[in-house]
Amino acid sequence: MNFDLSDEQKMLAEQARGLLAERVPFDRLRQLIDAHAEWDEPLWRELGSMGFLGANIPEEHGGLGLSELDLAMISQELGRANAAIPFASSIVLAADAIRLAGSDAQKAEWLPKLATGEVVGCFAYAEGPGDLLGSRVRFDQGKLTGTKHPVADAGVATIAVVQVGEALALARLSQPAVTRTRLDSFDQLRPHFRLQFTGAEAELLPRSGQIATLFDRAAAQAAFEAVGAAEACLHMARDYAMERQMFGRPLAGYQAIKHKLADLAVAVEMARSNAFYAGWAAADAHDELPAAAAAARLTAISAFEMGARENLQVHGGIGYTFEANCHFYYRRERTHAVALGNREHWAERLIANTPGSQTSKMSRGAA
Amino acid sequence: MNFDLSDEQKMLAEQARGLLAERVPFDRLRQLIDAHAEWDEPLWRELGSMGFLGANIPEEHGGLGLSELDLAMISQELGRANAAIPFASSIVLAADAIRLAGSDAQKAEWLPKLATGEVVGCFAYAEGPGDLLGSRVRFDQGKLTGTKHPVADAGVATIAVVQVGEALALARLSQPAVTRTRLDSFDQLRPHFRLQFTGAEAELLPRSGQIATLFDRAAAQAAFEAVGAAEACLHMARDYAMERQMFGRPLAGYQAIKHKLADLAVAVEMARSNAFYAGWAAADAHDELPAAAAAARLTAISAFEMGARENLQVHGGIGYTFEANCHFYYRRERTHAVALGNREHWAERLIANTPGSQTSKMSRGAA
Amino acid sequence: MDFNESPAEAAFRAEATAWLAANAPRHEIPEGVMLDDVEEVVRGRAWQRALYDGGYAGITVPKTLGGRGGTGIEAVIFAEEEARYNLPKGPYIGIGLGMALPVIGKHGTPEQIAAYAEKTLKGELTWCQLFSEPSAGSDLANLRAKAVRDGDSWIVNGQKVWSSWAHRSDMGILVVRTDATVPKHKGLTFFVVDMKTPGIHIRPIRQISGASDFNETFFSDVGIPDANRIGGVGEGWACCMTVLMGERLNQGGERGGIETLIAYAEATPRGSGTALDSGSVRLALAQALAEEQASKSFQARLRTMVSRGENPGALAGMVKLAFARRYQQASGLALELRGLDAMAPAEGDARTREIQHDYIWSTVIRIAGGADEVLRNQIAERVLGMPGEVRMDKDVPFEQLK
Amino acid sequence: MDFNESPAEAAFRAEATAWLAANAPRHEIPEGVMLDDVEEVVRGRAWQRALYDGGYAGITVPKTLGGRGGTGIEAVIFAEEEARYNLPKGPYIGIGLGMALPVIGKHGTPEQIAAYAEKTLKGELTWCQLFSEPSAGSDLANLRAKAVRDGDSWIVNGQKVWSSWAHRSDMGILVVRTDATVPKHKGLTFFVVDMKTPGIHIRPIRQISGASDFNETFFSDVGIPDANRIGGVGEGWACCMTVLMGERLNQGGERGGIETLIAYAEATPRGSGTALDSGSVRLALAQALAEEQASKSFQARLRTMVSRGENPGALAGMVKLAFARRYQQASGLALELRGLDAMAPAEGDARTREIQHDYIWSTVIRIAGGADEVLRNQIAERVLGMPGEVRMDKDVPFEQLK
Repeated sequence: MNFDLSDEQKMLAEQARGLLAERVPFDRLRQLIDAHAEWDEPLWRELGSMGFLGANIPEEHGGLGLSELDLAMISQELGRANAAIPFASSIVLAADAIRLAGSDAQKAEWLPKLATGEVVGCFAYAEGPGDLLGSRVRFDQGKLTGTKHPVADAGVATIAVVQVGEALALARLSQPAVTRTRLDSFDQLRPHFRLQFTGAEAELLPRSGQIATLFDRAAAQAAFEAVGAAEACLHMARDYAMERQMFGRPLAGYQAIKHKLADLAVAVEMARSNAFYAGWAAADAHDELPAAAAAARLTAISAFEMGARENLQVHGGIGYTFEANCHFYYRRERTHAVALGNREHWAERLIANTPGSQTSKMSRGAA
Repeated sequence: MNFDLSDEQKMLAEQARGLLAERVPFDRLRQLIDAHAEWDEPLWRELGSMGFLGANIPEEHGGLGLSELDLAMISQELGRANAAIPFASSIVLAADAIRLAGSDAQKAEWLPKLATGEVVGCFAYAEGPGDLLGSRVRFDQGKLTGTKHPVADAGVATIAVVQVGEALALARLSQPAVTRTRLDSFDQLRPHFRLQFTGAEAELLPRSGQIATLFDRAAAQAAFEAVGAAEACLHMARDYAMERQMFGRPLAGYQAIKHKLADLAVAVEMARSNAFYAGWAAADAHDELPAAAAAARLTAISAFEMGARENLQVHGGIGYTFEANCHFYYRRERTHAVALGNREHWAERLIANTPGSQTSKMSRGAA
Repeated sequence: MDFNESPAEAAFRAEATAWLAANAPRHEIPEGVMLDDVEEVVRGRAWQRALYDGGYAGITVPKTLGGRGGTGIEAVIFAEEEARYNLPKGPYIGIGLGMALPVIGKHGTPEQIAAYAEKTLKGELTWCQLFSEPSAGSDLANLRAKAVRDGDSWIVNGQKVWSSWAHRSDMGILVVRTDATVPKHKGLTFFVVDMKTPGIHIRPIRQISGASDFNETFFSDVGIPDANRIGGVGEGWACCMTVLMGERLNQGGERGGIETLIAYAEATPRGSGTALDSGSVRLALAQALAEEQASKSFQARLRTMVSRGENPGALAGMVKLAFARRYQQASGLALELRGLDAMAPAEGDARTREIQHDYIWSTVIRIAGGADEVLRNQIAERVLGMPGEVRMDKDVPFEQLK
Repeated sequence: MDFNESPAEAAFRAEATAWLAANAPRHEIPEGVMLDDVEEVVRGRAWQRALYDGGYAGITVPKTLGGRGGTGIEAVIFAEEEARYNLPKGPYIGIGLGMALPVIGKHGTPEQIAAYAEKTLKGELTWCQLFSEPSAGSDLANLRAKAVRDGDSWIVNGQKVWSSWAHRSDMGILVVRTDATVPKHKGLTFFVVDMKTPGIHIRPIRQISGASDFNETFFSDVGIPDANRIGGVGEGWACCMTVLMGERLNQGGERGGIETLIAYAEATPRGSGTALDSGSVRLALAQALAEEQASKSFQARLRTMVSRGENPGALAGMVKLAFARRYQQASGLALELRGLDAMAPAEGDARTREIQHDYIWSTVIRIAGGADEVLRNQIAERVLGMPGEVRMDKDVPFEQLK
């Protein structure tokens, strides 16, 4: 048994972290917000040219053919850097959807371009407040009708994978029957859009029943993203507390701060452990993925929530200024907590996939 | 506006507290446990002879005719002392049930004896695990059939008020068609019993529809009991921490302990504030009682739970010994948390009685 | 226990209600209108003048200072009735009445009282607070801005932060270090300063909410006459305590009501029902609501104490501590139960935007006016009598501290 | 990442499985049989002897001490397989192997190793731990029991608490103060003591659970030969650290599994369904289960570190800290969802009684082997590198401390 990342994975993470530290200092994020930018395009191009975007796309489709756990190293570092690129939308969701549910022709057409970043995809599921998956958008005779919102990263996307009931449809966004409206996003570094389809041309991805698996796989990546971000919050808070003097000694010497950050450190390690397991299950143990992904998502949300809130709290008043860096995570965290389904959603999935419970037996019987 | 106890109420509480401090030192509780006693009978007799038991029973029925808020002073002090008497069973539940739902004849027969403590009543509602109110015990042609368990204090009771569907029946326990079996109670100072009725003679209390009100009124008293107990835990923990030296200074000087007890102090004051309001509503504002009682119960459970757990934690290893006094509250607290309905039950009642919500409108429409 | 008002209180409420009905409407800001801050201050001054003329400016302010000399309960009653109108009241008025006036009244000379009290009550002087510094927040006595005596004046240099509305204030209350050779809380002196004095430079702080309600204020060789000194040289700490004690009693609980979140959950579709059908949502919101109710009753208890002349002290911090946590948790939960839509609501969804704002503003509530950790310390020490923190800086001259 | 065992590990597991199948059954304690403690120790010694003869006593104990000299992973594998049988293993064996042997092996003389190691591995010597005192729990170095040199012996006086199974142990590991003129952690010395020495008096502690697993041990002029001293005079603290570090790695997570609580909720009727239909129950139990899964994976990460020879240090305390909280909260929740019946279940309801016991036992888990607060300090200091606590006692001679 070896429950650790491989040396190659550690190296991949380190490489990504180094690059991002250089390209995405916090001032860069402030610039992007001030410019009302939709993304950090140069970063996207660079990651594409270095092969990072295609990490887990099969080699036959122009990717590196690495595992989900390798991809997770990139997710984790993007979370840590709070980078403003459509990685989750395009790679973790759109490309993976095509890979899971698409025809050979669809894969051949889109995966190579998604792998290089030349084409950006987005993934449309919500239809306003409430349920995770929308129920009103229709696909009929090759045409999509209805409204999806919010949809992350739709502004820079060439294609959208659109959830329609149990099915997934693929549409180009440049056609006249598609209207994109940028919404005012709480997370200023992750723009969301309204996508209105008025009889837009689209094609189905032929394999249905893949949505739950797609979300499980995305949940594993999101868990790594959250671990990276929560750890960034932990370190930021620790470093600030070490520096800041309060009543003649470092803030970090006060038990209230020590214990707060110790609890956060535990939450981060718990989230990391579940993320490891979910990443491994995504790559190598598909049967275990539903429970592993649900557990990973629950602990990741808790850790990042605590990290985002308490990091700002430790900073005190300065943490409330735009010049400080706490707010990037404070906003991103809520986005993380609701994208792909909130705690309640994943709690249901975990209970349903827990051996021994009747609920589980029933669900599995029905599945 | 005057949101405080009256001087008379404060004096009543002080009087009860003084008496209990003298009669119920913790060693007395240990004695009772070792003797496997069903109650602290001398204490009961003394409280009866002093009029405490009949505090809120109308004067025409032999009580003092005081208000529910006056009665609450006694509940609070009994909670603080962790006394082993059937006050909640006999006064707060059985006598109040007869008062709310009984006929004039029933009131005249039982209330005077309950007021002096000469007769002890118990109140039977649960029927095993699960729902708050049982649904299987039957009343038919003057006879009770079925099993109620657990029933607190049934061993020393002369009569039981038995919930049967929406109705309440009154039965004497000395008849052959009633079997009492003492169960092994988690709270060693509050014995519980199984009451088996095999065609036992009983009579209905004629006014139906009083059960919810009975529980609301009992919830207000339970909230005061919990406030007394939680405050006892707070003070016990504080005093121990002030005394105990750790690494050369008092344990009470460590921020982890200070903040733990500060949070507990806040919880106690919040619970007290809601208890005040619920006690006042029980006496003077019946319309507001359902929401006030529910809120009081929710904050009381939280405060006592925190108090019972963290008091023992502050004591460290010594807290785990029978010689220390933390365990009385640790066991009593869980009993408090489930008797009269758990948090979920009262959360439902609060939401249903919150102005503005549709749920509330529907419930009130239906009521 | 009696929730009914005493006859005197009821009479006061009737009188206040009538006066407000006659005077408040023409000062109201219409729903949906956003004033710029210059205009808002103009309107605020006018309303304050109307209050003064009506005898309702500074209800608890002693008559000797020009106030009404009323009771705490009367102030609460008036505030409740006043809150029925959308009137221009903000820090530009509140700081003068709630902070400047008490400190000048208690520590000022008769000349100072004459110079400032009535004008402040009339809305002719607006005030800002110049206490906090980048390195002096919870540890206020750690401040570094300093004043050096120069004949009949003091020359002030340094930087202050978190001064609300400083750019629209006539005057500031200021505390600075005048002696670095004594322990830190002993070397402070308190001043009032005319904000138009040369050398004062005000820069808005960009906040994470996007707004800039707060400022940084820089002092470069700013001359302040010694006549503006409040209290003795080196007695600034006591003046600060007067100000901060006044602040503590008026906190918590205005925003973020739980009932609106219950309605929000019920307005959020889920399956064939609403998000309020979820047992976990119901339990969490019910617990928050129960605590909110408790806070209201607790505040009523505190007011009862105040009306008797008792000082609730650190008990008052409990309301704020509980509110701050509940405010962040409940607004965070509301966003979560709403789903992805909460992160980018439709254009007309003002409710979600308000909750987003609450979730951000809650971070300030947890920090300003006594951070969570500071309040817990105060409760442990002052309510429970537990020992103070180990202090490394207490008897050390300020200049020798790191 | 690879959950499959290496060929060597798989081979070891196969070997262990086969050996256990051949040997363990005749040592098993049948389901439902409660042995008295004398009998349990007899059976425990016999099984330990069988392990020794089979080459499985002290799998990670170096061969020089008579152990197997195997890897940490082998120990884990063997423990997993051994746990399939209901064997007599308890503190009477565990303290000897896990505490006495490491400290004697590291700090003892060759003569001491010869005297104790093999006998302990064979189950011929059982051990108890005599560290804690009424005034020395988390602050172990505050202990007061003392030994005074008397020729070739030491005379010990004082009181120890929380010594599991002291009344059935052959030997004890003991730390006492031998010099009160130096700071508190410098004046300690470590001994092994024959528990039959005159002057040792053992009194069971009555616990809140009703059981008496722990003892108080009183020493009245107990003579211990200097040959029983482990390490130098005044080096007792280092010996204690060796013992306690060994303890930390093996904690948490055996009892109170969340899956059984999910089944319990599902077996509790509510309305026309079960308590598991409640959304708040489902959310709370799912979160606990997710954390439990995380702890299992986290322990696998720690074992991986150990198998590489890395020391997880304070990371290991995280598992215990999380477990303690989860264990109390989840067992408390289970009682609550059960309703009043949980407080006095029917006679045959063993499951509820177990959960009651868990709820009580969780208080010990939060305290023993590193209290919550101690573990948080360790994590903050050793994992995050934050400053240590302000120590008033560090350089003060013990006799001058209050």
